[in-house]
Amino acid sequence: MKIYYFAWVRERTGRADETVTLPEGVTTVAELIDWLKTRGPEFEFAFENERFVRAAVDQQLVSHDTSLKDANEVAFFPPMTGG
Amino acid sequence: MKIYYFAWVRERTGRADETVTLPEGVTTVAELIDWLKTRGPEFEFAFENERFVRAAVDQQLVSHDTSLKDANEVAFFPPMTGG
Amino acid sequence: MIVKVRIQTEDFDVNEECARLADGKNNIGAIVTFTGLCRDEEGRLSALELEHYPGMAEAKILEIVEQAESRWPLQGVTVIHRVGRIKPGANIVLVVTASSHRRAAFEAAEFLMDFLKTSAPFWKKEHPADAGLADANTATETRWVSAQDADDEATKRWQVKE
Amino acid sequence: MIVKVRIQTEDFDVNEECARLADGKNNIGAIVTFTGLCRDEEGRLSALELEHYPGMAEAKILEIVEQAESRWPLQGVTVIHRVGRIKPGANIVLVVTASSHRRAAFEAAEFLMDFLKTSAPFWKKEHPADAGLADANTATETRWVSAQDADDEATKRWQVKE
Repeated sequence: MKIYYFAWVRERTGRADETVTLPEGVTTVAELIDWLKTRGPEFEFAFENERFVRAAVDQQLVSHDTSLKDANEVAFFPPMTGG
Repeated sequence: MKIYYFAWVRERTGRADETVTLPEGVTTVAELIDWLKTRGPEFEFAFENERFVRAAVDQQLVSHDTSLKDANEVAFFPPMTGG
Repeated sequence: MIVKVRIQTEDFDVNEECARLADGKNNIGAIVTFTGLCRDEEGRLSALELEHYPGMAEAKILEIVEQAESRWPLQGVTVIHRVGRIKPGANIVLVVTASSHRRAAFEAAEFLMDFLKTSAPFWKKEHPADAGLADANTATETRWVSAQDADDEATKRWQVKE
Repeated sequence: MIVKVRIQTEDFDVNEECARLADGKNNIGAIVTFTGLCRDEEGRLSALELEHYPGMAEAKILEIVEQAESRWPLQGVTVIHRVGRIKPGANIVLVVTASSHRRAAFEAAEFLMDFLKTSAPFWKKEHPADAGLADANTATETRWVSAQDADDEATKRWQVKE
Protein backbone atom coordinates (compact mmCIF):
# COMPACT_ATOMS: atom_id res chain seq x y z
CA MET A 1 0.00 0.00 0.00
CA LYS A 2 1.20 3.50 -0.82
CA ILE A 3 1.37 6.09 1.94
CA TYR A 4 1.73 9.83 1.32
CA TYR A 5 2.67 12.50 3.84
CA PHE A 6 2.05 16.22 3.34
CA ALA A 7 3.07 19.54 4.96
CA TRP A 8 4.40 19.18 8.52
CA VAL A 9 3.50 15.48 8.63
CA ARG A 10 5.88 15.02 5.68
CA GLU A 11 8.57 17.14 7.34
CA ARG A 12 8.31 15.23 10.62
CA THR A 13 8.32 11.75 9.09
CA GLY A 14 11.13 12.86 6.80
CA ARG A 15 9.51 11.37 3.71
CA ALA A 16 6.92 12.35 1.10
CA ASP A 17 5.75 8.81 0.37
CA GLU A 18 6.58 5.16 0.86
CA THR A 19 5.20 1.74 -0.04
CA VAL A 20 4.41 -0.55 2.90
CA THR A 21 2.98 -4.02 3.40
CA LEU A 22 0.41 -3.85 6.16
CA PRO A 23 1.20 -6.26 9.02
CA GLU A 24 -1.45 -8.69 10.26
CA GLY A 25 -3.97 -6.94 12.51
CA VAL A 26 -3.71 -3.47 10.93
CA THR A 27 -7.19 -2.99 9.41
CA THR A 28 -8.10 0.67 10.12
CA VAL A 29 -6.49 4.09 9.76
CA ALA A 30 -6.07 4.31 13.56
CA GLU A 31 -4.33 0.94 13.64
CA LEU A 32 -2.07 2.04 10.78
CA ILE A 33 -1.09 5.15 12.78
CA ASP A 34 -0.37 2.99 15.86
CA TRP A 35 1.84 0.71 13.78
CA LEU A 36 3.64 3.64 12.06
CA LYS A 37 4.46 5.09 15.49
CA THR A 38 6.34 1.88 16.38
CA ARG A 39 8.69 2.47 13.43
CA GLY A 40 10.72 5.27 14.98
CA PRO A 41 10.74 8.62 16.83
CA GLU A 42 10.10 10.57 13.59
CA PHE A 43 6.72 8.80 13.29
CA GLU A 44 5.98 9.23 16.98
CA PHE A 45 6.66 12.94 16.48
CA ALA A 46 4.48 13.19 13.35
CA PHE A 47 1.52 11.51 15.05
CA GLU A 48 2.01 12.81 18.61
CA ASN A 49 -1.29 14.70 18.36
CA GLU A 50 -3.30 12.31 16.25
CA ARG A 51 -6.41 14.44 16.25
CA PHE A 52 -4.54 17.13 14.30
CA VAL A 53 -3.67 14.67 11.56
CA ARG A 54 -6.23 14.24 8.79
CA ALA A 55 -6.34 11.01 6.79
CA ALA A 56 -7.46 10.29 3.24
CA VAL A 57 -8.04 6.79 1.89
CA ASP A 58 -7.88 6.62 -1.89
CA GLN A 59 -8.09 10.43 -1.95
CA GLN A 60 -11.28 10.59 0.15
CA LEU A 61 -11.07 12.36 3.50
CA VAL A 62 -12.02 9.81 6.18
CA SER A 63 -12.21 9.46 9.97
CA HIS A 64 -9.54 7.44 11.75
CA ASP A 65 -11.87 4.49 12.38
CA THR A 66 -12.20 3.87 8.63
CA SER A 67 -11.31 0.43 7.29
CA LEU A 68 -8.29 -0.01 5.02
CA LYS A 69 -9.91 -2.91 3.16
CA ASP A 70 -9.16 -2.58 -0.58
CA ALA A 71 -7.28 0.67 0.03
CA ASN A 72 -4.52 1.45 -2.50
CA GLU A 73 -3.42 4.78 -1.14
CA VAL A 74 -3.48 6.42 2.29
CA ALA A 75 -2.43 10.02 2.96
CA PHE A 76 -1.74 11.88 6.19
CA PHE A 77 -1.73 15.68 6.46
CA PRO A 78 -2.67 18.64 8.69
CA PRO A 79 -6.01 20.50 8.36
CA MET A 80 -6.15 22.16 4.94
CA THR A 81 -5.16 25.80 4.59
CA GLY A 82 -5.58 26.51 0.89
CA GLY A 83 -7.42 29.25 -0.94
CA MET B 1 -33.56 77.39 -13.81
CA LYS B 2 -32.19 74.49 -15.85
CA ILE B 3 -34.35 71.42 -16.42
CA TYR B 4 -33.00 68.10 -17.69
CA TYR B 5 -35.01 65.18 -19.03
CA PHE B 6 -33.67 61.65 -19.33
CA ALA B 7 -34.67 58.34 -20.95
CA TRP B 8 -38.36 58.12 -21.92
CA VAL B 9 -39.14 61.42 -20.18
CA ARG B 10 -36.64 63.02 -22.59
CA GLU B 11 -38.13 61.19 -25.56
CA ARG B 12 -41.68 62.20 -24.63
CA THR B 13 -40.94 65.86 -23.98
CA GLY B 14 -38.82 65.92 -27.11
CA ARG B 15 -35.95 67.72 -25.42
CA ALA B 16 -32.90 66.84 -23.31
CA ASP B 17 -32.81 70.14 -21.41
CA GLU B 18 -34.14 73.66 -21.33
CA THR B 19 -33.83 76.82 -19.27
CA VAL B 20 -37.04 78.17 -17.76
CA THR B 21 -38.08 81.02 -15.53
CA LEU B 22 -40.41 79.71 -12.88
CA PRO B 23 -43.78 81.50 -12.90
CA GLU B 24 -45.17 82.95 -9.69
CA GLY B 25 -46.67 80.24 -7.46
CA VAL B 26 -44.45 77.39 -8.63
CA THR B 27 -42.47 76.54 -5.50
CA THR B 28 -42.28 72.72 -5.41
CA VAL B 29 -41.40 69.89 -7.77
CA ALA B 30 -45.09 68.90 -7.95
CA GLU B 31 -46.08 72.43 -8.88
CA LEU B 32 -43.34 72.51 -11.52
CA ILE B 33 -44.76 69.32 -13.04
CA ASP B 34 -48.28 70.80 -13.03
CA TRP B 35 -47.00 73.89 -14.79
CA LEU B 36 -44.94 71.93 -17.35
CA LYS B 37 -48.07 69.91 -18.22
CA THR B 38 -49.83 73.12 -19.25
CA ARG B 39 -47.12 73.73 -21.88
CA GLY B 40 -48.29 71.14 -24.36
CA PRO B 41 -49.36 67.55 -25.03
CA GLU B 42 -45.75 66.31 -25.09
CA PHE B 43 -45.44 67.36 -21.44
CA GLU B 44 -48.83 65.93 -20.54
CA PHE B 45 -47.65 62.65 -22.10
CA ALA B 46 -44.30 62.69 -20.26
CA PHE B 47 -45.94 63.27 -16.90
CA GLU B 48 -49.19 61.31 -17.43
CA ASN B 49 -48.17 58.91 -14.66
CA GLU B 50 -46.39 61.28 -12.33
CA ARG B 51 -45.58 58.59 -9.80
CA PHE B 52 -43.32 56.88 -12.37
CA VAL B 53 -41.30 60.04 -12.84
CA ARG B 54 -38.40 60.54 -10.45
CA ALA B 55 -37.10 64.04 -9.73
CA ALA B 56 -33.67 65.31 -8.72
CA VAL B 57 -33.02 68.83 -7.45
CA ASP B 58 -29.41 69.90 -7.84
CA GLN B 59 -28.53 66.25 -8.51
CA GLN B 60 -30.16 64.94 -5.32
CA LEU B 61 -33.06 62.54 -5.70
CA VAL B 62 -36.09 64.13 -3.99
CA SER B 63 -39.81 63.57 -3.45
CA HIS B 64 -42.29 65.63 -5.44
CA ASP B 65 -43.23 67.80 -2.46
CA THR B 66 -39.69 69.16 -2.27
CA SER B 67 -39.21 72.93 -2.43
CA LEU B 68 -37.48 74.51 -5.42
CA LYS B 69 -36.08 77.34 -3.31
CA ASP B 70 -32.46 78.07 -4.37
CA ALA B 71 -32.59 75.22 -6.93
CA ASN B 72 -30.32 75.65 -9.95
CA GLU B 73 -31.07 72.39 -11.70
CA VAL B 74 -34.04 70.03 -11.77
CA ALA B 75 -34.06 66.70 -13.58
CA PHE B 76 -36.90 64.31 -14.45
CA PHE B 77 -36.38 60.66 -15.32
CA PRO B 78 -37.80 57.14 -14.92
CA PRO B 79 -36.68 54.77 -12.14
CA MET B 80 -33.02 53.94 -12.63
CA THR B 81 -32.04 50.77 -14.45
CA GLY B 82 -28.25 50.85 -14.49
CA GLY B 83 -25.69 48.28 -13.43
CA MET C 1 -8.57 54.01 0.34
CA ILE C 2 -8.01 54.12 -3.42
CA VAL C 3 -11.22 55.02 -5.22
CA LYS C 4 -11.72 55.17 -8.97
CA VAL C 5 -15.08 55.94 -10.56
CA ARG C 6 -15.39 56.20 -14.34
CA ILE C 7 -18.26 56.55 -16.73
CA GLN C 8 -17.05 55.81 -20.23
CA THR C 9 -17.99 54.42 -23.61
CA GLU C 10 -14.82 52.31 -23.88
CA ASP C 11 -14.53 48.76 -22.61
CA PHE C 12 -12.46 47.90 -19.52
CA ASP C 13 -9.87 45.25 -18.67
CA VAL C 14 -10.67 43.35 -15.47
CA ASN C 15 -7.10 42.20 -14.89
CA GLU C 16 -5.73 45.71 -15.35
CA GLU C 17 -8.19 47.11 -12.79
CA CYS C 18 -7.34 44.37 -10.27
CA ALA C 19 -3.62 44.96 -10.76
CA ARG C 20 -4.08 48.71 -10.32
CA LEU C 21 -5.72 48.22 -6.89
CA ALA C 22 -3.10 45.69 -5.77
CA ASP C 23 -0.12 47.61 -7.17
CA GLY C 24 2.58 48.26 -4.58
CA LYS C 25 0.42 46.93 -1.75
CA ASN C 26 1.30 43.81 0.16
CA ASN C 27 -1.59 43.73 2.60
CA ILE C 28 -4.50 43.02 0.23
CA GLY C 29 -5.72 39.47 0.71
CA ALA C 30 -8.82 39.51 -1.46
CA ILE C 31 -10.01 41.17 -4.64
CA VAL C 32 -13.56 40.61 -5.83
CA THR C 33 -14.79 41.78 -9.22
CA PHE C 34 -18.28 41.91 -10.61
CA THR C 35 -18.74 42.31 -14.34
CA GLY C 36 -22.25 42.93 -15.66
CA LEU C 37 -22.68 41.91 -19.28
CA CYS C 38 -25.29 42.58 -21.94
CA ARG C 39 -27.53 39.55 -22.48
CA ASP C 40 -29.33 39.00 -25.77
CA GLU C 41 -32.51 37.80 -23.98
CA GLU C 42 -32.82 34.64 -26.10
CA GLY C 43 -31.88 36.45 -29.28
CA ARG C 44 -34.52 39.15 -28.77
CA LEU C 45 -31.91 41.92 -28.40
CA SER C 46 -29.46 43.41 -30.87
CA ALA C 47 -28.06 45.95 -28.39
CA LEU C 48 -28.62 47.93 -25.22
CA GLU C 49 -28.27 51.68 -25.17
CA LEU C 50 -27.17 53.20 -21.89
CA GLU C 51 -27.94 56.78 -20.94
CA HIS C 52 -26.81 58.55 -17.78
CA TYR C 53 -27.12 61.86 -15.95
CA PRO C 54 -23.60 63.34 -16.17
CA GLY C 55 -22.40 64.77 -12.89
CA MET C 56 -25.09 63.19 -10.74
CA ALA C 57 -24.09 59.67 -11.88
CA GLU C 58 -20.47 60.10 -10.75
CA ALA C 59 -21.53 61.81 -7.49
CA LYS C 60 -24.08 59.11 -6.69
CA ILE C 61 -21.59 56.31 -7.31
CA LEU C 62 -19.05 58.04 -5.04
CA GLU C 63 -21.74 58.33 -2.37
CA ILE C 64 -22.46 54.58 -2.60
CA VAL C 65 -18.73 53.84 -2.46
CA GLU C 66 -18.42 55.97 0.69
CA GLN C 67 -21.26 54.03 2.29
CA ALA C 68 -19.47 50.77 1.47
CA GLU C 69 -16.23 52.16 2.88
CA SER C 70 -17.96 53.00 6.17
CA ARG C 71 -19.36 49.47 6.48
CA TRP C 72 -16.43 47.27 5.44
CA PRO C 73 -12.65 47.50 5.85
CA LEU C 74 -11.77 48.20 2.23
CA GLN C 75 -8.43 49.12 0.69
CA GLY C 76 -9.68 50.00 -2.75
CA VAL C 77 -12.83 50.28 -4.85
CA THR C 78 -13.16 50.73 -8.61
CA VAL C 79 -16.45 51.30 -10.40
CA ILE C 80 -16.57 51.62 -14.18
CA HIS C 81 -19.94 52.03 -15.88
CA ARG C 82 -20.13 52.08 -19.64
CA VAL C 83 -22.65 54.18 -21.55
CA GLY C 84 -23.71 54.28 -25.19
CA ARG C 85 -24.57 51.32 -27.40
CA ILE C 86 -23.53 47.91 -26.05
CA LYS C 87 -23.84 44.60 -27.93
CA PRO C 88 -24.87 41.27 -26.38
CA GLY C 89 -21.90 39.57 -24.77
CA ALA C 90 -20.14 42.89 -24.11
CA ASN C 91 -19.36 44.40 -20.72
CA ILE C 92 -21.64 47.01 -19.13
CA VAL C 93 -20.35 47.56 -15.62
CA LEU C 94 -17.38 46.63 -13.45
CA VAL C 95 -17.09 46.77 -9.67
CA VAL C 96 -13.79 45.85 -8.00
CA THR C 97 -13.30 45.70 -4.23
CA ALA C 98 -10.03 45.04 -2.42
CA SER C 99 -9.72 44.12 1.25
CA SER C 100 -7.58 42.16 3.68
CA HIS C 101 -10.53 39.83 4.17
CA ARG C 102 -12.54 37.95 1.61
CA ARG C 103 -15.93 38.37 3.26
CA ALA C 104 -15.58 42.16 3.28
CA ALA C 105 -14.60 42.20 -0.40
CA PHE C 106 -17.54 39.96 -1.38
CA GLU C 107 -20.15 41.81 0.66
CA ALA C 108 -19.00 45.27 -0.43
CA ALA C 109 -19.07 44.28 -4.12
CA GLU C 110 -22.57 42.90 -3.80
CA PHE C 111 -23.72 45.97 -1.87
CA LEU C 112 -22.25 48.30 -4.52
CA MET C 113 -23.98 46.42 -7.34
CA ASP C 114 -27.35 46.37 -5.57
CA PHE C 115 -27.25 50.12 -5.06
CA LEU C 116 -25.83 50.91 -8.50
CA LYS C 117 -28.84 49.13 -10.01
CA THR C 118 -31.39 51.18 -8.11
CA SER C 119 -29.75 54.46 -7.05
CA ALA C 120 -27.39 55.60 -9.78
CA PRO C 121 -28.95 57.59 -12.63
CA PHE C 122 -28.48 55.22 -15.58
CA TRP C 123 -31.17 53.98 -17.96
CA LYS C 124 -31.13 51.07 -20.37
CA LYS C 125 -32.95 50.94 -23.67
CA GLU C 126 -33.35 47.68 -25.56
CA HIS C 127 -32.85 47.59 -29.30
CA PRO C 128 -34.71 44.57 -30.71
CA ALA C 129 -32.85 42.05 -32.84
CA ASP C 130 -35.13 42.41 -35.85
CA ALA C 131 -35.39 46.19 -35.96
CA GLY C 132 -32.80 46.41 -38.71
CA LEU C 133 -34.35 43.68 -40.80
CA ALA C 134 -37.95 44.81 -40.97
CA ASP C 135 -38.97 48.06 -42.63
CA ALA C 136 -39.49 51.16 -40.57
CA ASN C 137 -43.24 50.63 -40.14
CA THR C 138 -43.20 47.03 -38.94
CA ALA C 139 -39.98 47.02 -36.92
CA THR C 140 -40.37 46.05 -33.30
CA GLU C 141 -39.93 49.18 -31.26
CA THR C 142 -37.09 49.94 -28.95
CA ARG C 143 -38.10 49.68 -25.30
CA TRP C 144 -36.85 51.25 -22.08
CA VAL C 145 -36.02 48.61 -19.49
CA SER C 146 -38.36 48.78 -16.50
CA ALA C 147 -37.05 48.90 -12.97
CA GLN C 148 -37.23 45.48 -11.34
CA ASP C 149 -38.94 44.91 -8.00
CA ALA C 150 -36.29 42.27 -7.33
CA ASP C 151 -33.60 44.95 -7.52
CA ASP C 152 -35.44 47.12 -4.99
CA GLU C 153 -35.78 44.10 -2.73
CA ALA C 154 -32.04 43.40 -3.10
CA THR C 155 -31.16 46.82 -1.71
CA LYS C 156 -33.42 46.36 1.31
CA ARG C 157 -31.35 43.55 2.79
CA TRP C 158 -28.52 46.03 3.41
CA GLN C 159 -30.62 48.15 5.73
CA VAL C 160 -28.90 48.46 9.08
CA LYS C 161 -31.10 47.19 11.89
CA GLU C 162 -31.32 49.73 14.71
CA MET D 1 -21.66 24.27 -17.88
CA ILE D 2 -18.05 25.14 -18.74
CA VAL D 3 -15.72 24.01 -15.95
CA LYS D 4 -12.00 24.64 -15.78
CA VAL D 5 -9.89 23.56 -12.80
CA ARG D 6 -6.15 24.10 -12.83
CA ILE D 7 -3.39 23.74 -10.27
CA GLN D 8 -0.29 25.50 -11.54
CA THR D 9 2.82 27.39 -10.52
CA GLU D 10 2.25 30.13 -13.15
CA ASP D 11 0.25 33.27 -12.53
CA PHE D 12 -3.18 33.81 -14.12
CA ASP D 13 -4.86 36.67 -15.96
CA VAL D 14 -8.27 37.57 -14.53
CA ASN D 15 -9.50 39.29 -17.69
CA GLU D 16 -8.50 36.34 -19.86
CA GLU D 17 -10.38 33.92 -17.62
CA CYS D 18 -13.51 36.12 -17.64
CA ALA D 19 -13.34 36.44 -21.42
CA ARG D 20 -12.94 32.67 -21.79
CA LEU D 21 -16.16 32.02 -19.85
CA ALA D 22 -18.09 34.71 -21.74
CA ASP D 23 -16.69 33.82 -25.16
CA GLY D 24 -19.38 33.14 -27.76
CA LYS D 25 -22.15 33.30 -25.14
CA ASN D 26 -24.77 36.03 -25.15
CA ASN D 27 -26.80 34.95 -22.15
CA ILE D 28 -24.31 35.57 -19.34
CA GLY D 29 -25.38 38.58 -17.30
CA ALA D 30 -22.89 38.39 -14.46
CA ILE D 31 -19.31 37.30 -13.92
CA VAL D 32 -17.85 37.36 -10.41
CA THR D 33 -14.18 36.78 -9.73
CA PHE D 34 -12.39 36.25 -6.46
CA THR D 35 -8.63 36.63 -6.36
CA GLY D 36 -6.79 35.60 -3.20
CA LEU D 37 -3.42 37.32 -2.80
CA CYS D 38 -0.39 36.73 -0.61
CA ARG D 39 -0.22 39.29 2.25
CA ASP D 40 3.07 40.16 3.89
CA GLU D 41 1.45 40.23 7.37
CA GLU D 42 2.88 43.63 8.27
CA GLY D 43 6.25 42.85 6.73
CA ARG D 44 6.62 39.60 8.67
CA LEU D 45 6.52 37.44 5.52
CA SER D 46 8.95 37.10 2.64
CA ALA D 47 6.91 34.42 0.87
CA LEU D 48 4.30 31.71 1.15
CA GLU D 49 4.98 28.20 -0.04
CA LEU D 50 1.99 26.22 -1.23
CA GLU D 51 1.90 22.44 -1.24
CA HIS D 52 -0.93 20.26 -2.52
CA TYR D 53 -1.99 16.63 -2.86
CA PRO D 54 -1.88 16.02 -6.62
CA GLY D 55 -4.90 14.15 -7.87
CA MET D 56 -6.99 14.62 -4.76
CA ALA D 57 -6.74 18.41 -4.99
CA GLU D 58 -8.18 18.51 -8.52
CA ALA D 59 -10.85 15.91 -7.67
CA LYS D 60 -11.90 17.76 -4.52
CA ILE D 61 -12.19 21.09 -6.32
CA LEU D 62 -14.33 19.47 -9.04
CA GLU D 63 -16.53 18.00 -6.31
CA ILE D 64 -17.01 21.47 -4.75
CA VAL D 65 -17.75 22.93 -8.21
CA GLU D 66 -20.40 20.24 -8.77
CA GLN D 67 -22.01 21.13 -5.46
CA ALA D 68 -22.11 24.79 -6.49
CA GLU D 69 -23.59 23.83 -9.86
CA SER D 70 -26.38 21.90 -8.14
CA ARG D 71 -27.25 24.90 -5.94
CA TRP D 72 -27.05 27.83 -8.36
CA PRO D 73 -27.87 28.31 -12.06
CA LEU D 74 -24.30 28.68 -13.34
CA GLN D 75 -23.03 28.85 -16.89
CA GLY D 76 -19.36 28.54 -16.13
CA VAL D 77 -16.88 28.10 -13.28
CA THR D 78 -13.10 28.47 -13.32
CA VAL D 79 -10.85 27.65 -10.38
CA ILE D 80 -7.10 28.19 -10.60
CA HIS D 81 -4.96 27.47 -7.54
CA ARG D 82 -1.27 28.26 -7.64
CA VAL D 83 1.33 26.16 -5.81
CA GLY D 84 5.01 26.68 -5.04
CA ARG D 85 6.63 29.82 -3.68
CA ILE D 86 4.49 32.97 -3.83
CA LYS D 87 5.67 36.47 -2.90
CA PRO D 88 3.60 39.08 -1.02
CA GLY D 89 1.32 40.94 -3.40
CA ALA D 90 1.16 38.02 -5.84
CA ASN D 91 -1.92 35.97 -6.72
CA ILE D 92 -2.64 32.65 -4.97
CA VAL D 93 -6.09 31.59 -6.11
CA LEU D 94 -8.75 32.60 -8.63
CA VAL D 95 -12.42 31.66 -8.68
CA VAL D 96 -14.63 32.83 -11.55
CA THR D 97 -18.38 32.21 -11.73
CA ALA D 98 -20.66 33.11 -14.63
CA SER D 99 -24.44 33.20 -14.45
CA SER D 100 -27.46 34.96 -15.91
CA HIS D 101 -28.08 36.45 -12.48
CA ARG D 102 -25.75 38.40 -10.27
CA ARG D 103 -26.86 36.92 -6.96
CA ALA D 104 -26.12 33.37 -8.17
CA ALA D 105 -22.66 34.39 -9.40
CA PHE D 106 -21.83 36.13 -6.10
CA GLU D 107 -23.10 33.35 -3.84
CA ALA D 108 -21.48 30.56 -5.83
CA ALA D 109 -18.09 32.33 -5.81
CA GLU D 110 -18.27 32.84 -2.05
CA PHE D 111 -19.37 29.23 -1.51
CA LEU D 112 -16.48 27.94 -3.65
CA MET D 113 -13.93 30.01 -1.73
CA ASP D 114 -15.25 28.95 1.66
CA PHE D 115 -14.98 25.28 0.74
CA LEU D 116 -11.64 25.62 -1.05
CA LYS D 117 -10.20 27.02 2.18
CA THR D 118 -11.31 24.10 4.31
CA SER D 119 -11.85 21.09 2.04
CA ALA D 120 -9.24 21.11 -0.71
CA PRO D 121 -5.87 19.54 0.14
CA PHE D 122 -3.57 22.56 0.04
CA TRP D 123 -1.20 23.74 2.74
CA LYS D 124 0.53 27.06 3.23
CA LYS D 125 3.93 27.55 4.79
CA GLU D 126 5.14 31.01 5.80
CA HIS D 127 8.70 32.07 5.10
CA PRO D 128 9.67 34.87 7.49
CA ALA D 129 11.02 38.14 6.14
CA ASP D 130 14.28 37.98 8.12
CA ALA D 131 15.20 34.32 7.53
CA GLY D 132 17.74 35.19 4.89
CA LEU D 133 19.32 37.98 6.90
CA ALA D 134 20.03 36.26 10.23
CA ASP D 135 22.43 33.35 10.55
CA ALA D 136 21.14 29.79 10.55
CA ASN D 137 20.86 29.54 14.34
CA THR D 138 18.94 32.73 15.00
CA ALA D 139 16.80 32.86 11.87
CA THR D 140 13.09 32.89 12.54
CA GLU D 141 11.76 29.52 11.50
CA THR D 142 9.36 28.84 8.72
CA ARG D 143 5.88 28.05 9.99
CA TRP D 144 2.93 26.09 8.62
CA VAL D 145 -0.23 28.18 8.60
CA SER D 146 -2.83 26.84 11.05
CA ALA D 147 -6.39 26.19 9.99
CA GLN D 148 -8.67 29.03 11.05
CA ASP D 149 -11.83 28.44 13.06
CA ALA D 150 -13.34 31.37 11.15
CA ASP D 151 -12.92 29.42 7.91
CA ASP D 152 -14.70 26.39 9.37
CA GLU D 153 -17.49 28.69 10.56
CA ALA D 154 -17.70 30.20 7.07
CA THR D 155 -18.45 26.82 5.53
CA LYS D 156 -21.21 26.09 8.03
CA ARG D 157 -23.47 28.86 6.79
CA TRP D 158 -23.91 26.97 3.50
CA GLN D 159 -25.50 23.98 5.22
CA VAL D 160 -28.90 23.31 3.72
CA LYS D 161 -31.61 23.42 6.33
CA GLU D 162 -33.76 20.28 6.16
